[in-house]
Amino acid sequence: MQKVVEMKGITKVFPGVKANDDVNFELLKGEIHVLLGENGAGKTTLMNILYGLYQPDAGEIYVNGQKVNIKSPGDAIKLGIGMVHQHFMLVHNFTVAENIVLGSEPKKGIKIDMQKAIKDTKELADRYGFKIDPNAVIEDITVGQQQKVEILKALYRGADILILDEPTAVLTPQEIEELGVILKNLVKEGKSIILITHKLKEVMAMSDRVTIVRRGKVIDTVYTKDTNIDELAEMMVGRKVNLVVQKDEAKPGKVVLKVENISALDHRKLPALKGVNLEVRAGEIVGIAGVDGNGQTELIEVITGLRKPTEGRVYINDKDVTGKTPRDIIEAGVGHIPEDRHKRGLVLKYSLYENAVLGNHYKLPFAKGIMMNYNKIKEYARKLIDEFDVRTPNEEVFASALSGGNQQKFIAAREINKDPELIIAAQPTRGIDVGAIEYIHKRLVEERDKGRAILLVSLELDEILALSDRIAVIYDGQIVDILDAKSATEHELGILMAGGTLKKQA
Amino acid sequence: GCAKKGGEQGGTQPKANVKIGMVTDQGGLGDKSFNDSAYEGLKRIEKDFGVKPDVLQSKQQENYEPNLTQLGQRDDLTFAIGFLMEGSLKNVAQKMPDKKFAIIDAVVDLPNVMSITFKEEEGSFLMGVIAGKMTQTNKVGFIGGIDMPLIQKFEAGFAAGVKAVNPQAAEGLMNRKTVKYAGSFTDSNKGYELAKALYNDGCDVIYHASGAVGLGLFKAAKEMKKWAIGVDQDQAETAPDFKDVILSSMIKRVDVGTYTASKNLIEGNFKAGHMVLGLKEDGVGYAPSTKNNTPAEVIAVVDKYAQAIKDGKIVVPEKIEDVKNFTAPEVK
Amino acid sequence: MANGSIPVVVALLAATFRLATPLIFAALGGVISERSGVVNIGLEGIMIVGAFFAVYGSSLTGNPWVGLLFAVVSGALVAAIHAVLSIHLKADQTVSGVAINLFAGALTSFLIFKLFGRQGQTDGVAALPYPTETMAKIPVIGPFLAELNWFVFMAIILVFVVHYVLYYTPLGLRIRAVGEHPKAADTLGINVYKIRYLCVIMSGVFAGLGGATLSIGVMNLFREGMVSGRGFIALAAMIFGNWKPFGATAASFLFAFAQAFEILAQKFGWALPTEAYLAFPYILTMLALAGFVGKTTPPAADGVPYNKGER
Amino acid sequence: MANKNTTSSKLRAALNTLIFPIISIIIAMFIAVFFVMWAEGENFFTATVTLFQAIWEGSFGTSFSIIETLVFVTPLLFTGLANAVAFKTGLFNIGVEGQFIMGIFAAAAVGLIPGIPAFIHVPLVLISGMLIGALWAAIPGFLKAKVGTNEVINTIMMNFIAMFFVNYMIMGPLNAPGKATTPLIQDSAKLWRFLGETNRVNVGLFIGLLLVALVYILLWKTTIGYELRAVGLNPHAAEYGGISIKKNIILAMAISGAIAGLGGAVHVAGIQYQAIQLFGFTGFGFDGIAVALLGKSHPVGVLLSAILFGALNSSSLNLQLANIPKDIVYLIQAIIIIFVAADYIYKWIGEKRKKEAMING
Ligand SMILES: Nc1ncnc2c1ncn2[C@@H]1O[C@H](COP(=O)(O)OP(=O)(O)OP(=O)(O)O)[C@@H](O)[C@H]1O
Ligand SMILES: Nc1ncnc2c1ncn2[C@@H]1O[C@H](COP(=O)(O)OP(=O)(O)OP(=O)(O)O)[C@@H](O)[C@H]1O
Ligand SMILES: [Mg+2]
Ligand SMILES: [Mg+2]
Repeated sequence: MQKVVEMKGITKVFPGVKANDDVNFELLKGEIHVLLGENGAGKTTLMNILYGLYQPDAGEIYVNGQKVNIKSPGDAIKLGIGMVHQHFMLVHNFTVAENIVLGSEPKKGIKIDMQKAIKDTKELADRYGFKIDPNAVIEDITVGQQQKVEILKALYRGADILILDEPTAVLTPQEIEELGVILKNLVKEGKSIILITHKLKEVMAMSDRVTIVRRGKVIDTVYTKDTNIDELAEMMVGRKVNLVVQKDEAKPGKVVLKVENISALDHRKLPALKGVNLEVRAGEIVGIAGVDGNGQTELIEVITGLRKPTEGRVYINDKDVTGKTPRDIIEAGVGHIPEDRHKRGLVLKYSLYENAVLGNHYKLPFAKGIMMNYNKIKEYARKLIDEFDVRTPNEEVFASALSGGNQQKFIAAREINKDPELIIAAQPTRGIDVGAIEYIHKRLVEERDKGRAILLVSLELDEILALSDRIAVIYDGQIVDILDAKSATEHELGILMAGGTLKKQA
Repeated sequence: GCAKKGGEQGGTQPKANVKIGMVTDQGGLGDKSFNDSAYEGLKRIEKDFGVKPDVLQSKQQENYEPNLTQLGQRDDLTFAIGFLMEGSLKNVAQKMPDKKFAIIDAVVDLPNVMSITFKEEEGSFLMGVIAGKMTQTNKVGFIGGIDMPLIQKFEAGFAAGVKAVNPQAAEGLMNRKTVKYAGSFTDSNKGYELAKALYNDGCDVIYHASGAVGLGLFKAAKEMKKWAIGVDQDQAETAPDFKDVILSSMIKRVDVGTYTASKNLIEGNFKAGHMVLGLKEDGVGYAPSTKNNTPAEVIAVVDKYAQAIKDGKIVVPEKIEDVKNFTAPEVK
Repeated sequence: MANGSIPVVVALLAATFRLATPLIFAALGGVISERSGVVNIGLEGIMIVGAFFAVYGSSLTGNPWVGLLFAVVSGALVAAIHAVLSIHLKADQTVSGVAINLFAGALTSFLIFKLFGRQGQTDGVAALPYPTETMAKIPVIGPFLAELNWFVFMAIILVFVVHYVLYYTPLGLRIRAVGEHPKAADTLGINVYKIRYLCVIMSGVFAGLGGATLSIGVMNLFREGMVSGRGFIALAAMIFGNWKPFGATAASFLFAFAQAFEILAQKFGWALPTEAYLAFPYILTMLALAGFVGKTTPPAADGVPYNKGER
Repeated sequence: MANKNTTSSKLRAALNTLIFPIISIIIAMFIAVFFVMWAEGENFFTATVTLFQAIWEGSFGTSFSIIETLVFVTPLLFTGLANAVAFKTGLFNIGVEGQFIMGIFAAAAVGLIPGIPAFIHVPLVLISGMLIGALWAAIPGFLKAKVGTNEVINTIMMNFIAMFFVNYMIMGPLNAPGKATTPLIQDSAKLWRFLGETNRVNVGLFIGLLLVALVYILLWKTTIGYELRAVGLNPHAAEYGGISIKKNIILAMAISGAIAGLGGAVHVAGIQYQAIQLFGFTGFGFDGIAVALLGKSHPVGVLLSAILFGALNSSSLNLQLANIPKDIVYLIQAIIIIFVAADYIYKWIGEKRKKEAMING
């Protein structure tokens, strides 16, 4: 088969790290090729080089057999390369059509031909069966739709080689399935696809070949049909990984969190929660399953005091904490692993030790009066780092210097060590590799067993099913059903998450 | 009130053995006002006696004291130009009792300080007479830089002068409806707008005491073909582009002050104390270029009033409040 | 002499337009620069430089249109310093802007001395000719038009031009994208640095025009202190107007109107201290902002240097 | 062992941060030399000698110039620190100028009250300056926190309002008849001029130095500073951590304003002894922005850059006596800031070296 892309001896150095070390990679025409590796293995870097965002320090690239020099994304686009980035590259206050045509706008005189842009977008979306309103503003549409916009962007530019960097991290199972179909169709049209993902099930389902990278080096390239999940995990991490969560029967105790008839508005002042009722008991994990944007974020914000509800009450240990400040709620015994670690979880330009006490910084032994005790704080930070095996040179570096997985472990360490009665874990493993996932899952179950109440919010059904004792499904701002995790199936959850009911079937 | 060059008889005399310095205020050299004028007096001293002046310009209020100190140490006589330096000069002069100092526009009562002030109201009175006579709309205006006593002296004298010859035209000045302050001495654009507003309001002659703000007045006058009156120096000469709209300028002879004080020092008869320069002393007056745009008969009236003031028959008010009760005696 | 008083309303309106003009230019400059993601607090300094070189150009050639050209070019050059510092050298954009303000004041003061052999202010030069008489002949609005100057028209036209470019052309789409999410623009083959250079330099052109308005539009010379903080007011107008051309223009008009009104109000003879009149435009702006405008949102990447090699 | 390592690396880091500004200063001076050559038609050598000599003598060369340098350093310490505190909280307080002016007013007014013993009067004057500065800054802080209006606009506006207000007070209720000033404050309100009454340097300098330490402690050793900086760096995370954004915005502005107002009060009580009619802004507030930025908003950096700015300002006197245009001083200041702002060049060179080492190694 024809090699559409060939990367030879690629080396890329960032201050302090060799992100790619003499990497060889090839993509065949019409294949779906997965790049697999731990966080920080160098996958994104390699693809950014192919897309012209980074310049390699050594190595050569061939596209369709021709040696090329890709100096900018513009060059890559001309070579028919399109990329969907790990962090979406969408202008949030532009419309879908504007985002799609940006950089290669249809013109009428000196003016943008917006009509044509909208028409083209519509046609393109229809061709691939995407339901997308070209006039919708990005910040108003779901992540799944944003993902499609990203794909359309690449297709609009006539890409034959499509790079997708962790496209499934934020999608629902249905959306992932849809994406799988889309990719198959694209391949049928003769396009070639590079896919980066941490989800081994997808790898097995979607790909033809897999290239595994570790610490900037290629470990191997294998045919998907010749391998299995456990083998992939082992190659990726370099050790055996336990992919199944071990847990015993839950022993629920008293009610720790009680949410009564909560309603709230979202940041655009539209109703996001419409009378939510929920209870979490000590010693159990309650998972909230739902498609992104159905009120999960708002629910957590209301419970943690970051958002004022318009109606309803929240009780923690029978104490009414409705409308209290985040500090009051932390003091009431709530630990919170936030869904967006960069926005909420960390002050990236604070050292790790400063981040270690965020939320507790004013309390003994970290502060006495207004004076902080940095010796105690550093000692505490070192304890967190040791206990959770956070990979960092020391506690003095900025939080921004850590990889996402290590940042996540650090946040989990901090929140769990607050010794809270209720732990709210929102997307606790988003975008992190299997090694780190394994650890965080283990810790959450341990905390449950110590008698803590845990509210888990995740878009990953696997995670919900693996960890939860009870599963609440949220749809359109309401809890539509609560299932026992032991008997719940992915299929049932999928129906509920899409707004359907189980009663009729039963 | 014509200015005559003082002390020209000497030519190039042997170099006098004294050192003279001056400290400008924030307006600095190039202000076309008292700093420039003061410097002019010293340049004449240089020409006549060969004494080259040291000049230090002050960018901030805080510069006054070190500047004065520095020159006080170097020079025999140091001028502080501007009333804002009063406090600083007092401190410095006390520190150096054996050195001589002089201050313009303020009074510092020390044995080694000569204070030179001007009767701006007298010169402004003459401008008022011209304005009062020249106005056809019977409405005249005044533009001040910053609303404060020194500038109010100009305003009061001007209003009194207008009142003397044209009481109706003085109405707007006395109730301050045709008086505007820019809140600045540098914002010429503001001056332009203030002047346009006054002219549009029916004024046809405007007098200013507002530094560079007045440049905007001239521009507006030129555009609208109205009259303006300058201040401090003969502005028909220093701003020649506008000479055809400048009726006259109230000249404040700071140069006479600095020249006289310096000459006294050189000739060994420097005396501390308060020197008040009014019309009589030739310290204020109207510009030579007045004759270009102002009819001779008006100038004749001005001269008569000038004489009356010199003779003490008219005492020009310094404060705006006093203008209301001011009535000029009939001048023959 | 001529005696053509005009109605108060016309005078007030005309004064508002004239006073707004330099602010509009500079505020538009600010909009362009910040829309591309580069904060420009050096507007004041660029106005000063533009004002000076307008006069210098006019004085060199006797032709005020050349002065205009000088203002534009000098503004662009000073802005280019800001561009190099903040785009390529990734300087803190506030630092760079502050430096430019300091630099401009000192440089022009120095150049007056060097090029005009004077201190404090330049000689008078030919100002931009404005056909007042011809304008006055236009029916109905003639008396109003006669009160303006060429810069007023230029400013108004440019507001529409900038609005059109920003919102209806590919370039505008790209500028806004670069200011919101430079990386996204980069991944689509848009040269972020080029767009930012263009915008910052254009902001210099505009602020230079604003300066020229003061020196050869209204006046015919340059005087130290002539710009008097208008660059900062323009900055405020830009924020007030939510980083939009029409918004910034409206804010400039509001401020100018308050100032025109202040000038007019001094004649009402109210028993207020002069300083109360002088403070009026500033107080009004604060009240309007707090009362009607409230929160304004800058472009997301405003002030953030773009580093190709970073995420 | 590990401890020793970190101290020496800290020292090296401190040296590194110092090296760039020093190189910048040197480059800026040499650029200034060209302006001098141009202005004076001198050759490079004489121009260099004249300029460097004048600047040195005018700033540190004589006891008089050292004293005057310190006189200029003092207000810049306050306005620099005031700006730094705001920057650290992610705010841009262009209004330090206005808050400084309000401090001047407060001190000039409170200083007039007769019959108070000095040990009460001096603190009273200083506290009134702090309070009014804090209040003046808290207004835009409050508006930002509650209404969301941008503090940059409001502080710009309030600078002008402060100037007009204070001018009104000077010419109106507080006027010394016939003068454009307030009367001199009582002796009991004056700050001690420790080198004798005729040398203007006063204990205000030590108050400023003390404040450098206090601001450092405030920002890096207290919970208040922890919260302020967190809000400045990431308000969302701060909120998540139970830190009130609104409270801290107002607090930061008030602290910044209090420091600025204290600076104004110290200026009156130590230097001016009265408020003098303002023909324009004092400039200390705006210079404070440059001082803070040059000092990377770190108190110690502020101290060093205040000394640099103070020295340059005070040397303008000697420059003029050497017939060098006074504007050279401000050109030098501007160019220094430009070069310091461009410190990325140095970083870039450093990183490039490291990278080469890695690829080859
Ligand atoms: N812009 C950058 N600046 C500095 N270092 C970087 C940069 N981008 C990547 N790196 C380094 O390169 C290494 C590879 O990063 P990369 O983003 O390619 O990892 P990845 O395999 O995509 O990880 P993930 O699964 O988390 O997305 C990282 O360890 C990091 O140290
Ligand atoms: N700007 C940067 N400078 C230096 N190193 C960086 C930078 N950004 C990331 N890194 C490094 O990149 C590595 C992986 O980072 P990366 O952001 O890809 O992790 P991640 O798991 O993908 O996190 P996220 O979920 O935030 O994307 C880490 O080792 C980190 O040190
Ligand atoms: Mg990646
Ligand atoms: Mg990642």
